[in-house]
Amino acid sequence: MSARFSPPELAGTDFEHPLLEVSLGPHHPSTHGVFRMDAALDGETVVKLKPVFGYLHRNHEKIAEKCSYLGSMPFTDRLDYMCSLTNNWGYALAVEKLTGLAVPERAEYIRVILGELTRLINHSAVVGFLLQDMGAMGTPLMYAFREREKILDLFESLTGARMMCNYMRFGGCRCDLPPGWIGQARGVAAKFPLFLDEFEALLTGNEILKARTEGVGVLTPELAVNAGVTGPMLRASGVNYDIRKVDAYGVYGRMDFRVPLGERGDVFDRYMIRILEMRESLKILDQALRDIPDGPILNLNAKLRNLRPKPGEAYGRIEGPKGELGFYLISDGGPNPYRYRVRPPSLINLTVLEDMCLGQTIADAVVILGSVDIVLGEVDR
Amino acid sequence: MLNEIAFLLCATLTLAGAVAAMTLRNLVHCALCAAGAFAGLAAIYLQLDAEFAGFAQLLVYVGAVAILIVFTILLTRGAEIQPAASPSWRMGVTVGALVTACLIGSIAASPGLHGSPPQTVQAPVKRIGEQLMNQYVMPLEAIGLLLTAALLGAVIIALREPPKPEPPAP
Amino acid sequence: MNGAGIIKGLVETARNFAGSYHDRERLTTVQYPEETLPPVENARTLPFLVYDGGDAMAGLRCTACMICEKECPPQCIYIIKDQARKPDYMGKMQLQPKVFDIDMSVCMSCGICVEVCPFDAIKMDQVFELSTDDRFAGLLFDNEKLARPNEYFRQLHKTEASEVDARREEEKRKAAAKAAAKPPLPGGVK
Amino acid sequence: MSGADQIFVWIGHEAAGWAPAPAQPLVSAILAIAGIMAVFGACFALTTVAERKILGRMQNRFGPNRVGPYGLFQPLADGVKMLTKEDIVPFSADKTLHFLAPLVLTVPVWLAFAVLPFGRNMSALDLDCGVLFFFAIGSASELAVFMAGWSSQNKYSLVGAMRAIAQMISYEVPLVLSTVPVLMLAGSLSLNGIVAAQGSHTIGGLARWNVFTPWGLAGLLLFLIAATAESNRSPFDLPEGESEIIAGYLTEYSGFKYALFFLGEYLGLFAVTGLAVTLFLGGWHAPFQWLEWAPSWLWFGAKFSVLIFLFIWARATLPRLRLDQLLNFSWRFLAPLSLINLAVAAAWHWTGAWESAAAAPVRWLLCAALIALPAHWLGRALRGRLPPPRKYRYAE
Repeated sequence: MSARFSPPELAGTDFEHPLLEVSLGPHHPSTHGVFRMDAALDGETVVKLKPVFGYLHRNHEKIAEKCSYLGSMPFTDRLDYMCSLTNNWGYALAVEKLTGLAVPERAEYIRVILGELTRLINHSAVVGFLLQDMGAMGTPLMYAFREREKILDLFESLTGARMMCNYMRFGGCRCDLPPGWIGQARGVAAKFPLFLDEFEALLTGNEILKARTEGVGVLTPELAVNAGVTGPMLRASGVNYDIRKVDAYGVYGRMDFRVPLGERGDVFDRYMIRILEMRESLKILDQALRDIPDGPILNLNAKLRNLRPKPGEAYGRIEGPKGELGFYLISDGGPNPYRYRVRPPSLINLTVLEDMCLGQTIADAVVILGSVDIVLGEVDR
Repeated sequence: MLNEIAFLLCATLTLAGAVAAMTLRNLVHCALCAAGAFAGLAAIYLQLDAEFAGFAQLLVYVGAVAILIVFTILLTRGAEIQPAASPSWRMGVTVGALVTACLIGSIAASPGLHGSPPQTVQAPVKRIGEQLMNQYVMPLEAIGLLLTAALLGAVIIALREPPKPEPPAP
Repeated sequence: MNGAGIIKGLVETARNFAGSYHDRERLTTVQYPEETLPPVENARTLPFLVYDGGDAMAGLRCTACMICEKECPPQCIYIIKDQARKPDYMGKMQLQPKVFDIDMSVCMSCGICVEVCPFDAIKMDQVFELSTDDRFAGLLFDNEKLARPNEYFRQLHKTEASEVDARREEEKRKAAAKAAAKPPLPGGVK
Repeated sequence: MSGADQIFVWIGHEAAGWAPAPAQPLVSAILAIAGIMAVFGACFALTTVAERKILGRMQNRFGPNRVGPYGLFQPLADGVKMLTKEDIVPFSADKTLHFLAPLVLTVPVWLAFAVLPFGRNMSALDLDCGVLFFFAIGSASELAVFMAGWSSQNKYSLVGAMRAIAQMISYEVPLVLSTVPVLMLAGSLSLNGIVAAQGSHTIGGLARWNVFTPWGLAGLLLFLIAATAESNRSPFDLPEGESEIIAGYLTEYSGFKYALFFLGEYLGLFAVTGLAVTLFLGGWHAPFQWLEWAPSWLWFGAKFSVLIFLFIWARATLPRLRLDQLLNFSWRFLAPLSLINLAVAAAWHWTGAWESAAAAPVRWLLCAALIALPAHWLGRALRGRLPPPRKYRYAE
């Protein structure tokens, strides 16, 4: 029994460099769930990497085609379980397009607030996970989770659940803000910059972090655009594409915020872009919490049950924390969608994994995977 | 009495390690047995009150040489070898015979065999250091130079242009 | 300077180390069995059935209309209608469930049953200590196990319960007024 | 000296005195061994729980606090868990080596404690070449790690073992080189001799610890960094980097064997920390003359705890390096710097006459500059030409 193992299809190709094939995952500590990377290594350098997914496939799309329109809403919570509210929003947007329902202004503001809070949760946790993959003992992750708790408390007092919120409805939101909620949210938003400063003091200048991330996993803008990469990953490569600006859905058109763009598209840029985006999110939060009007939260014509949209199709997309989250619906006039399709940003961002990992070491591959920001619930659906 | 037992143990360890290193099939086992033999030798030195030599033996042979051998085995090929006679076995036998002859010669010449009690040599570290730095400074420096040259040579041999990663397919 | 960033990071962790001893903002952990968080009014875990009055089975608001069963996304509700009817709070005769089972191991706490229920009969509970060693029978709740008095609902969701109670009072009053204005048909029941 | 200072020595003497005369040396040796094993065994248990609690606090959580008061009995619970776990040996493993590896790691590490002076008259073995003994014993751990990784027949284990050996060999060089100035200036390889050399006091009663000299300070830092790497602790925990190679060479170990590895690693850390205390921090001496009344072993323990805390602190803060960066850091920064430090120590030695109030600071600053400037340049060279600081554009 030899300690070396040459996989059949690779053996003999290059006698000088027998390749070591390792299967990272599906129960590897740092594949963010049940993801697998089949990597062929020369020493510790990755020469081939095949992402394998599907271990968490739950038949989301087919279930949604058998469910009523409302019934799929709680299932969308479970796509990207870190940011259930943005998933809700994407799906609600698609159904609203399909049915032509308008959303009252107050509901739009609530959606923006919740969406940006979700972005804060997601980005801070992702940076924490990235550092976890780099071996930082989870300290940044714990700090991120500490702040996440405070935001989750807000979610709980509004929607009744911390993670699986199931809050948005077609034509508005499920319930109005409880009294005092805005004040609490302002408090959280006011303290968040302190946490960001702390985070940056811990991480941004750290020489080890810089050494581990600079120049690692470079994604060129051309490749990013060609592969359909979206979200912070695309913007870290320097491409200006943010659906909040492009579509100006919700009331984002009224918000004053900027889109940070990276320079080199490496892991450090992806880290930094997320930090900067959080700061911009805080700006949006401030404006939305200041300007939120009174009024109804649900379109009076909205039907909860027995929604039967006219035959047609609609694609609703939002700038989720991970990228463009789209829902494509075809209605045949029945009570459930004829076709239901999710465009999961994680999955599509993951397709460039091999291109980023080639020529890097296996330790880098793990970090690059961490910087892609995947949630397997969304990748495998 | 205790001394004899300890010596026997150390000697057995050394010899058994050496024999095993020669006969075992698995190269990694051989290397580890060789390390055991080195350690046994160090123990014998220590038993003879030669602390410096004993610890240096441990540090250099177990800590560095054995690891080097192990590394070489892993970097060059798998641990299993085919039981085939080496083409240069005659050379090996010759060298072995020569070394054995030298050893027998020096053992036969040692005063211990001729009945005279072995004189105890006091060699504290300080004196070894002084001797090395005064009387034997030239040989020491020469050996140092040789080793440095060997190191540089090894680096040059090992230095190979890293294969450039292929550009990602468009 | 070399290592400046590392030293900055070390200072940050040291600050958190000290801070975790005196700053409740930093040490957010709640030591669960000894401490619990104050209940959140909107919080929801699993559904329960509301009843009025003293008798749980007689006072169930549920009319076995099957809407929740149909709408439940994971399909964890199972209802069989009873043949017998009973008067509801407005005096109208309504059906009642013979069997009302919820498989709590399947329920995903989305609360859609509550939203679609036209009779305010099913509401979300806030219990979370439900672990059992029998995951099939132990987590299949029947109507007896699901029934909770209206006071319990009032206790959990104060705002919602007072809204519901006011609405029901109003409807009851209207129904009574209607009944008083329109004398019952001679000889007619129902 | 106070009674408390020599209490352990006294107990040892008295206890050995009960034995018949010919057996006395043996009995006192056994007593010393038992003492060391008991103290550092307890220390191991305490450190595991203290580490988890400190890490927890640094990460804003409680850490273990369920077993016993303040979670102090956590190690007991861990021990019971470890011992009752199934001991799994992979089918294709080399069973003998798989079994031997934890022993080869743990046994020599215990030996290393023999030469450490824990207090006045409190070293089990006063060897003439104690430092050499220490490093010689330490070299066995590399073989143990290799045995563990290779015998497991697991790719992750093998990669972990290769990483571990590469790392240990690379960091042994700065580790040993950074101790050389101390040996040179103390003129002794004996740890007791080194402690004695740091025993005198200067103005104000400040002890003459090596760490108060520029080369000593630099040496301590170099030594600590190299020691972190030698004991495979974060940020140099690549051999076990759990996010990359699961648990490295420990992947296929469970139960008691895993516990032995764990024990061996911590003991290695303790030993090397004890050596750092002895070499640079004056051993068991008090920092000021007027503090010498406190028992010497207490001083040793205090310095030891502070250094252990430093290791835990670094672990809580820093991410892990990559293998090539790790090796570069050793060969291109630590090793040259420790050589330069040697020269600085020599300069310090030659300027030994500058003892006056005016000249002493000049000497200090000069030597400090001699080591600080190369450190700066080497750091620059290591990082390569820094790219211009990144600017992030904003799109409106």
